[in-house]
Amino acid sequence: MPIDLGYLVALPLLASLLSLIPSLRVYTAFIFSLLSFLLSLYSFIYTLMGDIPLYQWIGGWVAPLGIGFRLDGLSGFFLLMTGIIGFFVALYSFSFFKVEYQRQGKVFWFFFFFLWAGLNAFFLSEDLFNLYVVLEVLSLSALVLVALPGHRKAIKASLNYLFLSILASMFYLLGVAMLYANYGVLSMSLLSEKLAGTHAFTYALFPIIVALAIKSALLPFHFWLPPAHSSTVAPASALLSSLVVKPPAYLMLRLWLEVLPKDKSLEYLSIVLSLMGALAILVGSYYAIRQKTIKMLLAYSTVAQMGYLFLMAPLYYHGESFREALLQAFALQVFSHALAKASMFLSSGNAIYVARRDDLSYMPGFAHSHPLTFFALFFSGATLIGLPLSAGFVAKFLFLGLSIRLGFIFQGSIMLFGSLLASLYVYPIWRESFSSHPTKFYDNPIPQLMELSAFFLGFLSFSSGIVTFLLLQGIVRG
Amino acid sequence: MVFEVLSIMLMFIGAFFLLAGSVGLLRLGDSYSRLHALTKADVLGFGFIVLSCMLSTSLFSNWLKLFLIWLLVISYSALVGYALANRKKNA
Amino acid sequence: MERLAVLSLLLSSFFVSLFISFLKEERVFLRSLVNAIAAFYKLFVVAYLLWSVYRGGVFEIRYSMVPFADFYLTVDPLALLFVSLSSFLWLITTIYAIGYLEGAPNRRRFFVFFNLAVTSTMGIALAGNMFTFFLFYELLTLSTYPLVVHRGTQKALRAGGIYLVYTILGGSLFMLCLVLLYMFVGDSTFHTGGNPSLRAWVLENPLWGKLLFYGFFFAMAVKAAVFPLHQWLTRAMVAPAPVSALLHAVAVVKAGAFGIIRLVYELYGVELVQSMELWQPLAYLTAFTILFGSFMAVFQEELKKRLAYSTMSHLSYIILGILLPGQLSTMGALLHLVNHGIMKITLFMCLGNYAEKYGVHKFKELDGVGKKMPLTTIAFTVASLGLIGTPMTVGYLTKKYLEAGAKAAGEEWAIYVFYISSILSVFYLMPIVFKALFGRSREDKEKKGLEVSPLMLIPPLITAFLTLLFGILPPEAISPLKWVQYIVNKAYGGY
Amino acid sequence: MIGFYYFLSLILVVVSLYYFIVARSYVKRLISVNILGSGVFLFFVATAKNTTMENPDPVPHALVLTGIVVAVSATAIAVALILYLNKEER
Amino acid sequence: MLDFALGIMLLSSALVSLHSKDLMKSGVFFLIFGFLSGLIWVRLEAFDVALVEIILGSAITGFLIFKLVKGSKRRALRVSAFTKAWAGLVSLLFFLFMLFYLPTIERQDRVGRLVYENLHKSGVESAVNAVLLNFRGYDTLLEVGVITLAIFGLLALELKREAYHWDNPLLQSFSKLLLPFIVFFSLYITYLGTFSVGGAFQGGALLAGGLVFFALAKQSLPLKKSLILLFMATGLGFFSLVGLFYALLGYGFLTYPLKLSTLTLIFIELSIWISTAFLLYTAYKGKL
Repeated sequence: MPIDLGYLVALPLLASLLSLIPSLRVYTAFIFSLLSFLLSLYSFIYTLMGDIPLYQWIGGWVAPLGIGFRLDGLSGFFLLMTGIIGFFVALYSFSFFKVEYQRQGKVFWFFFFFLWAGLNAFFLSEDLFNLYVVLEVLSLSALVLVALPGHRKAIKASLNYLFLSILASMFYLLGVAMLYANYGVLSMSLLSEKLAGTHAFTYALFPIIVALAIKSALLPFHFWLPPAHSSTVAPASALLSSLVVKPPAYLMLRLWLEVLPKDKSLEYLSIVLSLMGALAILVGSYYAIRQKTIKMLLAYSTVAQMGYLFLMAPLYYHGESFREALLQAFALQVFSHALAKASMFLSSGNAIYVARRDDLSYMPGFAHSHPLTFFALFFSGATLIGLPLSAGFVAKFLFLGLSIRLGFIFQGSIMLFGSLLASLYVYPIWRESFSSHPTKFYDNPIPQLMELSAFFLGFLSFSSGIVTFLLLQGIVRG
Repeated sequence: MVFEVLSIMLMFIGAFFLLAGSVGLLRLGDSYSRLHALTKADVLGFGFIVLSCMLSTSLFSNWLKLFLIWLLVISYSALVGYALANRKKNA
Repeated sequence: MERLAVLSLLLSSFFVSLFISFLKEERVFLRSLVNAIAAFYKLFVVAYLLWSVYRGGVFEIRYSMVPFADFYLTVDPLALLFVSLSSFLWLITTIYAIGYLEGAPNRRRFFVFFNLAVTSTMGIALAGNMFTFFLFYELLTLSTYPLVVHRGTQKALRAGGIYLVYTILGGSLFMLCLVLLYMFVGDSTFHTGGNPSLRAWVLENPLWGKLLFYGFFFAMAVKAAVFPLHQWLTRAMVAPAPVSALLHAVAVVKAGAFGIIRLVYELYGVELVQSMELWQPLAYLTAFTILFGSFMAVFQEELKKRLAYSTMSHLSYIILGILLPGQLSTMGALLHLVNHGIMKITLFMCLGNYAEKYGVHKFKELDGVGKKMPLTTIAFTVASLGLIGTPMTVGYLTKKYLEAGAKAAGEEWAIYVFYISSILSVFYLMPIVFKALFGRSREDKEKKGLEVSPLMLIPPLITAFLTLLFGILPPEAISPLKWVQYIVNKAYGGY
Repeated sequence: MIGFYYFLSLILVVVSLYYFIVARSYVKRLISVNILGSGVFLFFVATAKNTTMENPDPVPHALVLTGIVVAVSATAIAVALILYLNKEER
Repeated sequence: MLDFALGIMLLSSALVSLHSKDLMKSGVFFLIFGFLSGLIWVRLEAFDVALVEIILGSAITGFLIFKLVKGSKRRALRVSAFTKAWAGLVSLLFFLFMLFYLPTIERQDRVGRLVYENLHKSGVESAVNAVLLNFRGYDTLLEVGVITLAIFGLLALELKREAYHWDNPLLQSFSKLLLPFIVFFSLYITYLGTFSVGGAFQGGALLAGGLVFFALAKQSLPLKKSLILLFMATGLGFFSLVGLFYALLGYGFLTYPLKLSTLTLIFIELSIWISTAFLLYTAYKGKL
């Protein structure tokens, strides 16, 4: 029995408003994060059983006139991802804001739920202009989360992020305007019929792709990401790095596979994107290896991991017959990176809480003092490298296989080399958390909830490899 | 028919006063006198234009709205003139 | 019921590791109890499986874990050989580890990864296709790294680093070959005579077939410490004794060797390997490794390093046995898989006892220890005799079959390699025994009571006794030899 | 007549893009983003007029209305952040 | 001919505003740019958009930018000659790229025809407001969300800086006199929206202007802080509650039954009106 997808967006919005009332804050935070998690879980389960793609037209107005929600395998899967990470980051933040940043704790929940509503809205919506407004919601709430700590570095980072994201939104709007001018339709499902055989859309595609590249920090536009993701509080940077960077890549894939017909210019664009993706992996990993502070390291690793999604652009273009496997590989890569990165940022939050310092050499020997946080770091690091049993491994395996089968040796080799580089920048974290150097020994305990949520996220990212067939069932069906 | 001719004539008079005001704004040296030109001439010109608009409509409700707009502009420009002069004196 | 048995074999230690990760550090007794229960339960399941497989029962679990490959566990005689070996030795090592780590810090983390390592060894043994094998092969890397780096000293961290570099590079090579295999052949399940679809594909384009075989071989060789890829083994000796005992005698290195057995016998098939002349260059390489290992072992000052080099050479015994054509050498290889495990674990445990009691790490500190610790030294002597291959011990059996296999395969040079290596092993094992027994007596460290806590003394004695027992027993009695014969008969129709 | 407005919006977008990259101070960058926004909205409204019907197509008008409100809210935050940086500098 | 003149004036004001070294001059010309673009919307018969552009797009944005003019240093960011060169190149290429694109747009009536056909079912006569509130109501919900998010974000940053004001008796008395008229007039504009030019955002922005004018003379509103917070949150709160309410009733998210739609839309407009007004007022004040 399909639920009204509107709840997925409206409930977090209400939760954010309710969380402004000081007395209700903790209760709304817990109840609504649980509720939203259950809602996304239910919509995911619905994609496994119900008939998908499920269209729900808001206000009863059908396609060209009104806006519609669309739930299919891929969006259901990403809703589940958002739900899981949102719920565990909420658990983490309960105890985090009791011990640290109490002032920011009061306002954090407002932006947390807004971000959650924006993400749900993004994965459900199928109207191009609506996606513009949702992108704006995402950027603004992410932006304020970056500026939350209030010190100069955070404000500067959020300002640069603001300017770039406004520019990207305006470019995206220009692209939407061009599409509307030529085809007179805003909804993606109608657009795919209208686009067949024409060439005008290739012009509109350029500003849209540039905008999405800026928003997901592809190489030439990645300067805003490291300062933004590393200068803010741990739960916020966990949300940013794992969730906010993903929707643009998701939209690009959906445009590529479902909306845009085959076209010469599209092929050249896919090659350019693949090159930029490869550069992102190499440069991102290079900088990640050289970083001295753990948060900058993780931020650069996000740049590198996002590069994988764009590296495979030619496959999306040529892989018509492997459409399903491509969707599965893409979904798993995003899922595993999101969970692993969120768990790593939360554990780095634990490290900073214990050691009061951010740089890597002072990272406490977690293996000796706090085993649970160590397990989180260890398992999520393994997922980032793509060691088996983790969804990251399955994604790399699928991508590698497909790139070889379709003859893209360059993409395959970069993918393999990239996972080696990943082990190079994950290794320092393991090494530091293992060393039993006397200065590294802190016995003040980390609040139980903070350690548990980081551990569960890491463990889920690692063990999700076993249940990949269950996770991907939705995508297989539609 | 008479009203149309009259309103066009009033429109031209208003435009002429507005022109005078802007020329005064550009030509006059001292800022106080420029301020003088700005408030006096433009408001008068605006008055004439409002009058011509009132003539061209027949609806009483439009007359009332136009009259209120005229009242607002007059009081507003007086206030702005005073504010600019005040700021100029203190700065 | 059958599926439950196979699954419980795998999951019992997985849930134990999960349970321990939540257990507080202080709860020592509960932790040791849970470990012991899991070990005994596992032995019981293995016995049941041995009995029912012998009766012809079939156990397997198969579900499509990934879009193109499926997770496939099966219990065939070969798997059972490795499973019974590792579960038995795991029980021994757990008892030893509980004794050895008395009062040591963060045992909670140690036992979590210890159990995880054993889960992956079970998984490697039971894997029915190359994909599942690879899953547990990499999980083994992941679970053994924390054990190697357990102490957290700078030396341990560096050793861990090198270990990771080798294993991750090996892993990536393995993954690449697996992807090629799945993309071009589409199925990697093990069949006794070799995978038919793979054989068809290899015959079609021999060059790719050869490349794939060498790719797989060297990916496994990293773990089996064949010559160019062996540095990590000697450096990983920094790990605590139970780790080096279980890992370097049973889990990690044997996984590599077992993988090569699966590759040669069940993926490619013996005829294909011989017809394509794949095995000659590798045979020469392994022979060199045997000699190199034994030669280096003689000069090592560090006792554990000496054993590491000996493990390296003995592993190449197994690989050489596999590569040499003919059933006899196969039997010799499979036998040595078991025998080497038993003997080497005894040696490591005895060294652990010496280190625990008198802090003996170097060869020159050994003198006079034998008089103070008679029982450990006896176990050590028996195991080293076995390794050398003196009659009446298990080592002699493997040597006999390996040499017969080499003669049958017409490769006389291999026999000389075995001789030289056993002579060298005399040079690096016997001096330890003599120095311990007849060196200057040691008055300074007078420790009262039993040499070392019983938990640490009994396991080496049991395994030493086994090396003798299996050596003496006639083939009809229940022994590894009998099971190996059963495997070879079943697989290759009579010997 | 519509073509002229399309061309005008094009120039606005291009000029403000140049000045966005070359801006010396945050205020200039903020102004150029707003002008870029107006250029895009002009493109939208020109499309609205570009129809065979006598009164223009209301959908782009609603979209531009939403766009302006979104641009204002983004500017409000930008102003707050820049104020913070200016205050911090002194 | 008139379009040509307006276009040139618009372009020149934009160029001066962007190019001038003195920030005050660029601020003033940005205001002029806003008014001119409002005029151009009127020329293109987009009256609602003209109203919003002039009030919100130029007046409020201009006012916010003026808050910055005094404090900012001219040379905050270093820009090398190389960036100037590639920026010029990029914008030139983009210009040529778009030039090739323009001819591909042909005259066709897009979703507009559908809007006019379904206008009678939307419960509102004015086409733009029908699209805004009913056909694409979800967009407007998110848009109200964006502005609420932005202003609460502003408050979360907790800037201590006092807003600019000028306590002058004449201004105080005049603003006190003018405020009731502005409130009444903005309500009229919001109500007007249901059947002709006007609407919630325009009315709200107008009221915000009045409130800012009132606060300019250093007079604080007689309302308690929590009440202002409530007003700010009504827009998003009421709109989403209504959406959920109809979803619970089974009509579907944001789906208004025909006979109730006019009433609901009016209430939604009022909630947006009051919340936009107080949100923009707080944007001026910088703190509650």
